[in-house]
Amino acid sequence: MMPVTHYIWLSLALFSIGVLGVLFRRNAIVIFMCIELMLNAVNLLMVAFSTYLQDAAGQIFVFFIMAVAAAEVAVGLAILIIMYRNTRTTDIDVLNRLKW
Amino acid sequence: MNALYIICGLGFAALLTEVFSLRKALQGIVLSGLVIAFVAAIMDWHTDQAYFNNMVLFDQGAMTFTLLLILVTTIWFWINRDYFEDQLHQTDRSALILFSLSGGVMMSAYHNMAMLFLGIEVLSISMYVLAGSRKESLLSNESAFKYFIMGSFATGFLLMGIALVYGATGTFDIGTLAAKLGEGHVPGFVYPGILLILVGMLFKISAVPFHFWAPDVYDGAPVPITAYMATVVKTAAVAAFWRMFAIGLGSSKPNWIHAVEIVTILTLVIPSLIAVYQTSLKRLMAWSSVGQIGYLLLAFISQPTGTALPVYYLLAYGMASLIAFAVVVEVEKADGPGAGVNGLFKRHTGLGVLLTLSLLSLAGIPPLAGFMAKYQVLVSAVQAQYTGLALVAVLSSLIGVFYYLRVIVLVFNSNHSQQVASLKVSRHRLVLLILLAALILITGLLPDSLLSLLSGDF
Amino acid sequence: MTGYLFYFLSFVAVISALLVVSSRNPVYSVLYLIVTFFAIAGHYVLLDAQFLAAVHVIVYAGAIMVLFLYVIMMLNLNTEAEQHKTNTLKITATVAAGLLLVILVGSLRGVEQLTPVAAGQEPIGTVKNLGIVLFRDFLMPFEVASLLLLAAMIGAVMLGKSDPTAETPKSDMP
Amino acid sequence: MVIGNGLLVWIPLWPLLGFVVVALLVKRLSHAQVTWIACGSVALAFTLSVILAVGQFTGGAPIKQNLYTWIQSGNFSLEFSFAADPLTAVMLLIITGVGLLIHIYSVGYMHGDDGFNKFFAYLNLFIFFMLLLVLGSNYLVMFAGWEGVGLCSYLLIGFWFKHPSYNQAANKAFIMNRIGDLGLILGVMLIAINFGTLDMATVANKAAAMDTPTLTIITFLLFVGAMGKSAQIPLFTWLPDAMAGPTPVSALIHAATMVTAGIYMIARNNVLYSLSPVTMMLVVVVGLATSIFAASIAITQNDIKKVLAYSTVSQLGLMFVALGVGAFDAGIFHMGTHAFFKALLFLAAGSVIHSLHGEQDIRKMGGLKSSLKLTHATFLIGVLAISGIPPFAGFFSKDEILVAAFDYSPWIWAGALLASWMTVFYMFRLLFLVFYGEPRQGVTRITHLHDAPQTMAIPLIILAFFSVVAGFFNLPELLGGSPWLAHQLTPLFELASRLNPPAHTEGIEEYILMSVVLLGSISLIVIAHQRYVTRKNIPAKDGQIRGLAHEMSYQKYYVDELYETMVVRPLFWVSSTTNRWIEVGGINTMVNGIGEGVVGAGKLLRRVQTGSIGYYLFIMVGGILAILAAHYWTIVN
Amino acid sequence: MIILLLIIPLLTSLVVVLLSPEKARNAALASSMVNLLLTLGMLVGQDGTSATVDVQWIPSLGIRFSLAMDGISFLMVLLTNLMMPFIIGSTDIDKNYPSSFYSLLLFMQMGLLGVFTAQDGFLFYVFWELTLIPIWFICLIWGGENRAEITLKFFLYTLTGSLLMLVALIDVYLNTPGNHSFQLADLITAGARLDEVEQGLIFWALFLAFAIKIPIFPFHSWQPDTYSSAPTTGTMMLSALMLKMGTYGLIRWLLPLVPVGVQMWGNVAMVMAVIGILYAAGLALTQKEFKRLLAYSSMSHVGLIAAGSLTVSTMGIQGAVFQMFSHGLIVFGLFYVVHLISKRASFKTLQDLGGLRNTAPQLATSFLLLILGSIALPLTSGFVGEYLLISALVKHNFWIGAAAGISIILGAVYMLRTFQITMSGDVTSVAQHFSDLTTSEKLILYPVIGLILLLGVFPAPLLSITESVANQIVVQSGNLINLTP
Repeated sequence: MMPVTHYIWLSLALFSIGVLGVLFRRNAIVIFMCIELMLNAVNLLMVAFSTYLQDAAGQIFVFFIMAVAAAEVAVGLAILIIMYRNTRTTDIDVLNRLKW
Repeated sequence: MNALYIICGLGFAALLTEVFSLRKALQGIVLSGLVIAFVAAIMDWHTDQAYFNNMVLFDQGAMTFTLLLILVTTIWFWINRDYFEDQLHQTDRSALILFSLSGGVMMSAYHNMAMLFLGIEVLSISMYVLAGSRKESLLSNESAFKYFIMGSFATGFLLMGIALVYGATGTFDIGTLAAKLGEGHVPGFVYPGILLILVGMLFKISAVPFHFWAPDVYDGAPVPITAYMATVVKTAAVAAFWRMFAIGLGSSKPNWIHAVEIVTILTLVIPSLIAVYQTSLKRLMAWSSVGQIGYLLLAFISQPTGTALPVYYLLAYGMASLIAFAVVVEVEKADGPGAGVNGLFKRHTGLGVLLTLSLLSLAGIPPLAGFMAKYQVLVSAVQAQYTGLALVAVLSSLIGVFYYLRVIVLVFNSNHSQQVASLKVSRHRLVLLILLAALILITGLLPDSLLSLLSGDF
Repeated sequence: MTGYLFYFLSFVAVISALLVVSSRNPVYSVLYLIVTFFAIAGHYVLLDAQFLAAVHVIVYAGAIMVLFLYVIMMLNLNTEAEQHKTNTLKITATVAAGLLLVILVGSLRGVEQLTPVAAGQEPIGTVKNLGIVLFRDFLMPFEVASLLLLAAMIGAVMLGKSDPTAETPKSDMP
Repeated sequence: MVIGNGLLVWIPLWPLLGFVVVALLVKRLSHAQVTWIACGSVALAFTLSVILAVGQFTGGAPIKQNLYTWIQSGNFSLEFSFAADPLTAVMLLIITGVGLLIHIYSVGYMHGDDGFNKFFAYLNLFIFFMLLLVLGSNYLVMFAGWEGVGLCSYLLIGFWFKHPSYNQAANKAFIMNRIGDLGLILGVMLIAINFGTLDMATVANKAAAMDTPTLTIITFLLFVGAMGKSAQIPLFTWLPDAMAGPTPVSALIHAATMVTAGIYMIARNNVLYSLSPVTMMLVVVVGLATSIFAASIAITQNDIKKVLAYSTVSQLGLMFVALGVGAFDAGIFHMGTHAFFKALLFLAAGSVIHSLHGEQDIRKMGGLKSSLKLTHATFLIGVLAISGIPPFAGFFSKDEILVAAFDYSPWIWAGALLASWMTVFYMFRLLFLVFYGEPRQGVTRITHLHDAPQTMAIPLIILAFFSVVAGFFNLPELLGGSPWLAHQLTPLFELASRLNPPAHTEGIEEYILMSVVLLGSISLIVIAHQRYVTRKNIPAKDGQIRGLAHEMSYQKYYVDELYETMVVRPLFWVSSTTNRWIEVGGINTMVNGIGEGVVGAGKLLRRVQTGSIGYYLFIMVGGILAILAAHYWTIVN
Repeated sequence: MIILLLIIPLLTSLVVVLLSPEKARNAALASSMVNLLLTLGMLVGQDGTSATVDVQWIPSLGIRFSLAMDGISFLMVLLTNLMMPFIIGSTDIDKNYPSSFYSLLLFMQMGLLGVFTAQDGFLFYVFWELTLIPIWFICLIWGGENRAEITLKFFLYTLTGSLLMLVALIDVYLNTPGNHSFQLADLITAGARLDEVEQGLIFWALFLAFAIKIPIFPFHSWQPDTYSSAPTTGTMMLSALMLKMGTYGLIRWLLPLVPVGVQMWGNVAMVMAVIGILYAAGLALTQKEFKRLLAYSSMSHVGLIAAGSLTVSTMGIQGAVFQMFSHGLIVFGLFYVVHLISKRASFKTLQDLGGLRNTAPQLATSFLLLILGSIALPLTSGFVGEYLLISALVKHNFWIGAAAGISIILGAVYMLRTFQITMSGDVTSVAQHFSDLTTSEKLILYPVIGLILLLGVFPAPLLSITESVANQIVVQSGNLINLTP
C-alpha cells in the first residue's frame, strides 16, 4: 500500500485543481463540475484515511458526501436552468445586479 | 429530539396536504405543528439526552438554540403567511421551510460532524431553492445562484477540513475529537484541517471576509425569505459554529483564536461602514445582519462556554429584524419592490413606531433587548481582557446607530410630498408585531429570568 | 505493482482534472471529469474500498455526470462560446490555487505519526461491514440524507417546473 | 446719641423699599406720588444716617448688625451684615445727603420726561446699592453694592435708550467697571483664602501677620477694582462717556458718590495697603498720572459736562495720590468736599443745560451771568472751591493732599501741583466761556431764559453753602483750627499711621507751599480771564487746525481709539476669526469630517462588493490563503 | 415616594399620547405639578434625603434597581421637577401630534429623575440613554432647518461619550469583588483599587462622556446647532436640565470613582474646561443668531461648573450644584424670552430686532433681569454660584481661576451687547407690532425671575442641602487616594 502521504498529496492536488477551475472559469456548469472535483478530492482523502485507520466511518461519510453532491447538483442545475431561462447565459459574471 | 421528529414529520405532512387537497388547512397545520414542536422541545428540557449513538446531543445549548429556532420560525411563519398563499407552491415552500428548520435543529444539536454536515446541507439546499423562489425575478435568480455557488464552494473547504481532522484523529464525534485534541499528540496536519473547518463555518455565519454572498443573497431573495435567512438560518449557523469551536475544537483554541480575532474586527467594522451608504432598507438590513455577527464573534471569543448570551442576542436581534422585515414586506406590498420607508410615520403611525422601536433595539439603545444583548457582549469582552476589541465594538455600534437612525429620520420625514398608496396592515399582523415589540421591551427591561433560563439555572 | 498503478491512476486523475478546467467546451469537461472519476474509482479499489468504488462510479459517472450532460444538451451549451476571463485573472487564479496547494502541502505536519492500522481479518470496505456501521452508528445521518434528497427533489422540481404565469421573464430593474 | 444695631438695616432698606414700590407700580403712580416716595425714602435714610453719624461722632463704638447667613460652604461662611464706624458715617452722610439733594433737584430737572418714574426708581436703587457698598461689613456685601451701583450707573447712563451712542456709553461703563470688578473679586477671593474670613475688621486685625507678597497681590487686585470704579488709568475712558446720562445722574453717580467708591474701599483697607508699600507706590503713580492726564484733556474740551467729567477723573486721581502717600484722612476729606462742589458744579451745569434746552457746547454759550444769576453764583462758588481758593472747601482739602504729597516726595507734590493748577485754568476757562462775554448762538436762539426752578435752586444753594463751609470740618491746625474730621477718623487709620508715621511738614514750610499754590492759581485765573473774557477767545470749531499738543489733548490723546484698535477690535476679530477658522473651519469640520469619513469609507468600501461571483470567490480564496499562510508561518517559525 | 416621582411622569407620558392636544397639555402640566408638590413635600418633610428604592433587577449581572437621594441628587430632582411645569407651560406646539410632544417631555422628565437618583451604574447608564431618545425625537420631529443632520450629529456625538462611559463603568464593575456589582458604593471601592494608569483611562472615558454632554471644549460642536435647530422647548430641556446630567455625572460618578485619576488628570480637564469658558464666551461675542449666542453663553457657564467641580473641594462642588440650579433657571428664562420674541415676530438675526424696550418694556425688563442673573450680578443666584466656583478655582490655582474669571467680563460684553441690539435703539420693522407680556407669559417668567433674585439673596438654604454630601465626596476621595496601589 502506498504511504498515506501520497494520497494526501494527490487529494490536495485534485482539490486545488478544483479550486483553480472555480476561479478560472466563467461557465457556471464547468464551475459546478469543478466543485464536484473538489468534493471527490475530499472523498478520496476520506477513503484513504479510512483505510489507513481501518475505520469504516470514513467511507460512510463518503456516502453522505455523495448523496449531498447529488442533491446539490440537482438543485444547482435547477437554479441554473431558471437563471438560463431569464438570462440565456450561464456566465457567472453576467449576474451582478446585486451589489454594493 | 421529539421536536426534530415533529418538524420532519410536519415537512412530510405539508407535502401530503397537496396530495390530499388540504391546502386550506396547510397554514393551520404548520403553525400548530410548530407550536407542538416547541412544546415537545420544552418537554426535553434538562434531559441532556444523546440520541443515535451520539449523533445528536440535546444539551442546554442545543436545547435553547432549538427552542429559539422553533420560536422564531413560528413567529416568522405567522407574520409572513402571505408568502405561503402562492397557489402553485405553497406546500413546497412550507415543506422546504420545515426541512430547513430541521436542518437548523440538527446544526444546533449535532454531536458528530456527519450530522453537522448533513444539517448544514439540509438547511442550505432548502434555502438555495427558497432564495430563488421568485422564479421570474432576476434578482431572486441571482440571489439563489450566488448562494448556491458560493455555498457549495465553501462546503468543499469545510469537507476538506473535516477530512483532514478525521485523518488526524480518526473520529467524527466532536466529543472524542475534543478529547483527542486535549490530549495532544495529534498529527500537525489537523491544524490546517481545523482552519478549513473554521473557514467553512465562518462562511456559513457570513463573517468578513467570507460574507460576500450574504448581502447579495439577502437583497435578492424574497423579503420573507430574507427575514428567515437573517434570523433562523443565521441562528442555526451561529449555533453550529458555537458548538464546533466551543466544544469540538475548543481545546485547540490557540490554533485558531487569532484568526477569529481578526475576523471579528473585520466583521465589526466593515459591514457597519458599508451599511452607512445603503439606500434600500432591505439591503441595509442585510448588511446589518452581517454586522451583528461581529458582536456574536466577539461574544464567542470572549466567552465561548455557555450559550445563554448568543441565544439572548439572537433572540433580541431576531425579534427586531422580524419587525423591520415585516415593515419592508408591507411597504413593498403597497408600493412595489424596492419601496422605501420615507414618511412612514405619517402613512401608518403604528408601523412607523414599530419600525422605530425595532431599529432602536438593533442600534442597541436601552432599555430594549438589543441593548442588553450588546451590553452583555461588551461585559464579556472586557472581562476577557478584550478591551480593545470592545472599543472597536463600541465604534461599530456607533456607526450602526448612525445608519439605523438615518432610517428613523426617514420614517419621521414629514416633507414627503409624493402621493402614495395607503398602507393597510391586517389587524392580526399588527397585533403580532406589537406583541413582538412588547417582547423586545420586556426582554430588555427584565432579562434576568430569561438569562438564567437560557443558562440552565432553572 | 500497486505503486505503479497508483502513479498511473494519479497521473490520469490529475491530467484529466486539469483538462476539465482547461477545456473550452463543457461537454469535453464533462467527459474529462468522468475520466477523473474513473481514476479515483481505481484508487478506491487500490484502497480496498471496492464497494465504494462501485457506488462512486454509479453515482458520479452514472447519475451526476449524466445529469450534467443532460443539462448541457438541454440548454444547448455545447459550444465554445464561453467568455474567458482576462489573462490577469487567469494568472491570479492559477497562482491562488497553486499557493493553496503549496501552503496546504507545506503545513502537512506530523503525517509520519500516522501509522497504518493493521488490517483486521475482514477488510472494512465490504458491504457487510459498511452496512453494519451505516445502520448502527450512522443511522440518523442516513435518515437525514433521505430528508436531504427529498428536499432537493422538491426544490429542483419547484424551481425547474415552468410556471404557467411566468412565461415571460420579468426583471425588477431596468 | 447712639442708635441701636437694629436700625442699621433700615438705612439701605428705605431706598430699596422706595425702589420696589416705584418699580412695581411704575405705570400706576403719578409723578407727584413718585416724588414723595422717592425723595421721602432717601430723606428717611438721610435722617437715620444723621442719627447714626451723630452717634459715631460723639464717641460711639462702631456698630455691626448681622442679618443672616448669606453664603455658607464648607468652612467658608459669610454673613449678610452691616457695620458702621465714623468713615461709614461720613460716607452715609454724603450719599444720603447729596443723594437727597439730587433727588430734589431731579424733580425739577426730569420734569416732563417720559421716564420720570423709572428714573426715580433707578435713583433709589442706586442709593440702596451705594449704601450697601459702604455699610457692608464684609467684602462680599461691599462687592454686591459695588456691582449694584455699576448696574445702576449702566441703567442711568443708558437712560435715554433710544440713542445708540448712549447705550454704547452705558455698555462701556459697565464693561470697564467689570474689568475692575474682576480684579476686585479676585482680590476678595484671595482674602477669603488667605485670611479665612471676609469680615473687614477681622481681616484688618489679621493683616499684620500676613506676608507682604500676598498682601501686595491682594491690594493690587483690589486697586484694579478701584481703577475701574473710580476711573483711573487705564480704565478711565468710560467716565467722560457716562455723561450721556441725565445730568443729575452725572452729579450723583459720576461725581459725588459712586466714583468715589474706590477711594472709600482703599481707605477702608488702609491697613492692608499700608502693609504693602509697592501697591501704595502704584496707587500714587496711577493717581498722579490720571490726575495730570485728565486735567490736560479737560483744558481743551468744549462740552460742559465733559470738562467736568475729566475734572472728576483728575480730582479722583488726586485723592488716590492722597491715599497712596498714606494720607487717608486727606483723601477722605477731599472726597467729601469734592462731593459737594462737584455735585454743585454738575447741578449748576445741568441748570445751564436745562435752560438752554439741552445745549452742552460751551462754544455756543457765553454771557449767561446776567440771565442765570443763581446758577452763575453757585457755579462760581463751585469753581472757586475746586480751584482751591481759600476759604472755600477745596482749598483745605487740596492743601492737605499737597502737603502730604510733599512729605512723600517733592516730585509727587510737583505733579499734584501741576494737576491742580491745570484744574484752576480749565475751571475758569469753563466759567468764563459759559457765563461771561457775549452770548453766542446757543444762548441767543432761546428767547426766554429762565433760571433754575425752585426744586433745582434749593439743592444748588445748599450745595453751594457746603462748598463754602465744608473745609472747616477739617481745618488744619496751622490755620488755627482743629482737624475735626481727621480726628474722627484717627482710630480707623491708627494702624496705618503707626505703620507709616506721617512726618508732618509743619509751620513755615507749609505756609510756603500754600503760597506757591495760591500764587500760581491766581495768576492762572488772571491768564484765563485775559484769554477768554478780555480777548474773547473762543475755542476752535471742530475741523479747524490746532497745534499738535492742543489736538492731542482735544482728542483725549486718542485713548478711546487706542483701546478700540488695541482691545475691542482685536477681541471681535479674534472672536469672528475663531468662529470661522476654529469653530466652523476646525472643530466642526473635524467632527463632521469624521462623519463624512465614515460615510466616505462606506461609499468606498461598498465598491468592494462588486456583485461578481468570480470576484467573491477570489476574495474568499484569498481569505483562506491568508489564514492558512498565517498558520504556515507560525509552524515554520 | 421616590419611585412615585418616576412613575407619575412615566404613566402620564403613556396616557397623554391618546389625549387631544389641549387635554394632553393640561394632563402634562398636572402631572408635573404633582411631581413638584411631591418634591416640595420632601423638602419640607425630613425624608428628602432618606427616600430610597433598592430592589433586585438583574441579579445574574449584579444589577440592582436602586434609587436614592442625597442633597446633590435632591437639588437636581428639585430643579427638574421645578422646571418641568414651567417648560410644559411655555410649550406651544401645534403641529405633528402635539400630544406626543408632551408625552416625550414627560418621558424625558422620568429619565432625568432617574439619572439624578440612580445609585447603580447600569441603571444610571440606562436612564442616561433614556433621556436621549425623547429629546432626539423632539428635535427631529419639531425641529427647524437641517434638523435631520443636526439631530443625527447630536445623537451620535452624545452616544459616543456615553458608550465610552459604559465601557469604563463595565471595567470598574468587573473589578468589584465576587459576583460583581454595579452599586455606586461598590464601584467606588473597586475604582479606588485600580492602578494609576487604569484610573487615568477610566477618568478620560467618563470625562469624555460628561464633557460631551456638558459640553466642554472641544467636544461642543453638536451644541450650538442643536440648540438653534431644536424647538425652544427642546432647547430648554437640553440646556436647563439635560446638560446638568453631565455636570451631575462629573460630581456623582467621576470624582468618587477614580480619585487618583482625578488627581492626575483633573488639572488637564480643568484647563480644557476653562479654555472652553473663554472660547465659548469669545465666540458668543460675534454671534448673530439669538439661540446660538445663548448656546455659547450657556456653554461658557457650564464650563465653569465643570472646572469648579474638578477642584474636588467642598466649595467647588457646592458652587457647582448651586450654579447648576441657578443656571437651569436663568437659561430657561433666557430661552423663554427668545421664544416669546420669535412667537411675536419672525426674525433671523439679532440685528432684525431692536427697540423692544419701547414696544414691550416688561419683556425687556425681564430679559435684563435674566441677563443680570446670567452675568452673575450680586444678589442674583448667578453670583453665588460663580463666586463659589471661581473662588474654588482660585484656591486651586490662581491663574486658572483668574482665567475663568475673565468670562465675567466677556459675559457682560456679549450679554449687554445683545440687550443693546435687541432691546434698545430704534424700533425695527420686525419689532414694530410687538405686544408686551400676556398674563400667562408673566405667570411663567416672573416666578422664574423671582426665584433667581430670591436665591441670590438667600442662597444659604439651598447651599445647606448639599453641604454634607459635598464634604463627604471630598473627604472620601481624599481617603480613597491612599488605597490606590
